[in-house]
Amino acid sequence: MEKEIYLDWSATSYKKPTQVLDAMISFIEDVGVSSGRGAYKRAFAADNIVYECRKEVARLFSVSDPARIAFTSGATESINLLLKGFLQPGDHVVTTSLEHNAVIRTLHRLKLTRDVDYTIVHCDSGGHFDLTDFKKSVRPNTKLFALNHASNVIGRILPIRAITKIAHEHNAKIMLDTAQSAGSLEVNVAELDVDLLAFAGHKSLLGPQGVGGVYIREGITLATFKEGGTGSDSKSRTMPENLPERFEAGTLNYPGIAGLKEGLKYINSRGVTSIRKAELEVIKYALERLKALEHLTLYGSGNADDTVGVFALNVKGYEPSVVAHTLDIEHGIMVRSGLHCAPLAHESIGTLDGGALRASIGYTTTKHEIDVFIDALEKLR
Amino acid sequence: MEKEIYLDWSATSYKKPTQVLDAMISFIEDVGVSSGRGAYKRAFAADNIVYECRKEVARLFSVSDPARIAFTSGATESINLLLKGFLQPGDHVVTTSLEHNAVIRTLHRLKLTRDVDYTIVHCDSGGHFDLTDFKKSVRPNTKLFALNHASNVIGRILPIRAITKIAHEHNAKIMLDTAQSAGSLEVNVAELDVDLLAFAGHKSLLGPQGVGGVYIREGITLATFKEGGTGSDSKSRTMPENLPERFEAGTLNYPGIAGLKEGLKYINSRGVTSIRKAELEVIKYALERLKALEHLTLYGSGNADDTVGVFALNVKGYEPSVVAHTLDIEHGIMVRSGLHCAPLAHESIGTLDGGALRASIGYTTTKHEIDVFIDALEKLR
Amino acid sequence: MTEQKLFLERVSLIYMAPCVIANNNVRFEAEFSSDVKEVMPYLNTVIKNATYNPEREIIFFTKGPRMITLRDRKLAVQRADDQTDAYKIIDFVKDLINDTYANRESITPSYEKKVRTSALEIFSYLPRTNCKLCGEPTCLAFAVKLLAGEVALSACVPLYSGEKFSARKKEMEELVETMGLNS
Amino acid sequence: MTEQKLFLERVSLIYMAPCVIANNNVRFEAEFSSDVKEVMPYLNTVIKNATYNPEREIIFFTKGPRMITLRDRKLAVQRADDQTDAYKIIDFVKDLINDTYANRESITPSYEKKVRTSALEIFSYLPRTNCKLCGEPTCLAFAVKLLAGEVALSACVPLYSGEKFSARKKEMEELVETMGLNS
Repeated sequence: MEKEIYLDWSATSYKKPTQVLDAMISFIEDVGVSSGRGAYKRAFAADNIVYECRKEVARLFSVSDPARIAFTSGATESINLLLKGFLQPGDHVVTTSLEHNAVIRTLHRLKLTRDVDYTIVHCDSGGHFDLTDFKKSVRPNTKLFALNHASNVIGRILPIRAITKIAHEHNAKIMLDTAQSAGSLEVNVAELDVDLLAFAGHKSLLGPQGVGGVYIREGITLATFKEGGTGSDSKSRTMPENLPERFEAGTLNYPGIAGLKEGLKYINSRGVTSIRKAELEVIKYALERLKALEHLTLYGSGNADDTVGVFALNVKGYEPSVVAHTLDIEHGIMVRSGLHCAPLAHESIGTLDGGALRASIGYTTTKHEIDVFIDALEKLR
Repeated sequence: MEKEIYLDWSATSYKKPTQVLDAMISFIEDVGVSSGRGAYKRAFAADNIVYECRKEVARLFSVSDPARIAFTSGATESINLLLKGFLQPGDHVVTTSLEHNAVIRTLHRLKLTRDVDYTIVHCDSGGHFDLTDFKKSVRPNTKLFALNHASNVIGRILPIRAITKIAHEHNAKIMLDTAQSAGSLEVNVAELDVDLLAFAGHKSLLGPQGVGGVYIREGITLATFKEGGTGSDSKSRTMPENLPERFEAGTLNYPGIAGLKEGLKYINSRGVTSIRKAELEVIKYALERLKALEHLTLYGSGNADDTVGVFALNVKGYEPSVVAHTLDIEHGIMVRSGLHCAPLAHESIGTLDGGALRASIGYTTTKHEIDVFIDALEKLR
Repeated sequence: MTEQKLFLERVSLIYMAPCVIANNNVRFEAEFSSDVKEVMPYLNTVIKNATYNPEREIIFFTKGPRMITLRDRKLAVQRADDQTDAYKIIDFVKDLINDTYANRESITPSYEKKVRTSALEIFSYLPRTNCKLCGEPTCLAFAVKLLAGEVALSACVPLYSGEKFSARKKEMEELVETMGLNS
Repeated sequence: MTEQKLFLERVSLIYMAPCVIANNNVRFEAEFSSDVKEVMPYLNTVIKNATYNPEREIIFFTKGPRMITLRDRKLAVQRADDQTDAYKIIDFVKDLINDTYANRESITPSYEKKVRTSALEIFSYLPRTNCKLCGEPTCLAFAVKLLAGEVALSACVPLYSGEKFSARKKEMEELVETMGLNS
């Protein structure tokens, strides 16, 4: 067996740049403490790290005011916070069949408990949407479009600008789930005209698991998702109005944020455009080679330009979980099988029953690793 | 200046046993990935660490089934999850004046949005409760008693068993916030007869910030707090019924849980009784010395036996924030000032306007450190 | 628990997938850090409902709805509730093996072949299409005859045609082999 | 932003407390990694609303509601919104000082003493009890006379009696000193 090959980047990036772990170690060893108001220098140093990370996030998304960024425990909490904080009884939401369960299940929960309704716009088996379907889905009470930037199953990039335009023409806001795009695809909130944004820290942003966040456009007030202690205004029985404190009740994941800050610094200094360019080379190569294997069914558009580094496929005659297990045990190749928490996407591509194998690349994936993966798949004829 | 003295343990424990950081480093370097179903060995290894940590938590609280423990991002989320998952419109809650804003603000939010009402039982300025006040607060629709095991302001330990008895006699459940007790005071859910429990990972459990959890007694079904991806039952638009998956949507804080596991192992192998015994020595000593300073107002019972290692005080003639700053800059002593996110506790002790200084000890605090702290306070006459 | 060296140091989960028998359940495999063959005759005595095949060195038993197979360095389980349940079963099996080994002096090993399963158990593994292609009126009737050694598994047409039951076929073949029935 | 070495490498927050002037705001202090005295005459030119006291080497200016004082290695700010705002102000001041220093060749330094504050600003620092114990009918009237140099701060009785306004007293004394008024 060659050395291990990690192709599960869309679950978690591994390995991260070394400075990510270094920053976490340094935080735990040398700072260690929690938030500072009414306290001591060391506590302010902890908060300063959080602020520095906030600035890096703002820089990544081209947000001018870092206070509009709040940290959460991950993209799932971010999506819950945004949807539950924004939607009111009677509201209607337009969403898509490529959404992760973080969006679909949260919307469904609001349907069951808060009289919120949602319409799912379906894509074709290649992940292509007919924009007129979005227009047709709008109702007088449509307040929000909730959708992901790129699919976690087939990697398809959604035409966000066009969809945002439709949403805003109908006075609806946009909630963008960037779990599979931020860090490997440019996300400029002004250009995309996004109102609410959720991000995961541990995927292409190269931070550790347990941290994520939200961006909330100025002028939008959300109800709180968690109530608890805040540095300011402790006497009030309600959460403060000011951001980010309003959405950061309790003790934050300081070591995680310290790590994420370094992941973001790496990305911001290398530049997302340059990262995308490098990944695009590998994506193109992988698609070419995968398409050449006729004992394989490859899902998605097959076109690198509208795809992030996520590939869904099945090997004819094999359960995907058996393929994943075989690749792991016999070749040291780590991929994932199943529904990837996005059952509607599998409905769209026709794999709801058996699921699919998912291989995903990251900022260090090489063409050679793709070759080894392809060779292993060849053996499963 | 002598070496730094850390007396802010009730915010965050620092430093942790070295194996806590080692486990985090080892996770990030050698495992790194996320949850395993339908995946590969390495992913199962990540899940195994989570399960081992779950077992250690169960062991600490004498819970027989580890599946009744679910991880969260911290005690604040735990309390939100438990209160929002349990309380229904029309329910009434009995709580106390020593509660943290995580409890009070969450209850208040439910009052404003879900027709939940709450009654606050007040203690005297020493933190003593009249048990008949709890009985008198019960209404026909009282469904829950929500209270902390020990105060984060004055360290006072509440008479949980007696209060639980009252709650259960009236068919109400108990939600116990152990943020200031777990790890430094015995918490046996069967003995205390507790139904719902919240814990923080980064305080006396010696884990890093960003992790906490809940215990939910068998037979109690809660609504979900966060919806999102789960390893199982992905096709369903609602969260699975089975614990812990029901309450662990999305990617967990794996590095944090890996660290917490080691913190718990340390505590479980040393034994909470032995930790409490050692801390009690320091608490007794600190109380004696603090009581001897007549330019100081010491709040709380002044009695070590009903106190965890948290001391609230004020130096006559000084704002507490100035005292904290002076201790930090001139003596390298780290303490905290303000309301400590528990304004009602300050109302009880009469410091709602100016707040108080809070010094808190941990498992490595020595009598010598108390001496240095006392000497520094002496200089503020 | 004894203080002496454990027979098994580690049991590592290596595979998990949706259960082919029961909806919303999982099946999984784990790897023992040592071959458990030598403990099997003792386990055959200790586990009341064990099916033991000494020629093939396989032990099969159930714990609630869970079907547990031990062979060489492999633990295979069907019908676990979920992933946490899987880790609990791994702990249970690990403790069972370690405790049995630690107490082997006081256990009389049994090298006897035993088949302790029911037609209903076998039935639960079958495709349950009641297609009659095997010549029996129902899948349950087929299960009864399979257990009696009167038919071979290969007579089940759905199981051996196409991909739909491929995972189930693999599990069924393992079960039949464990039981010493006709494959 | 220039590529040359920065005048200030670091500005570290060292103290934060509830604001004594405005409810729900904060006041804070931060430490400069270098003494900023030598940049002050340049800042005095650059900052349009600066109050500069060259004898005491203090610069005071406002940014929105925030009152910012620079002295030696210390930055003191009143009426910041919250902690994030504090970090933003620190960034702003740091950039202001570094940019001013980097461009000092093209800035004409001003060593002139300037007092640019209003009676309303001074009033906002006072206890605002309207107790009349200073002899003036209102606190605002007292502020007008204080700015005109006609009364001394020490005439304010509430400020100098007891603990209630002790923090405010300290801030007020600093302000009066900065402004060169009678303390």
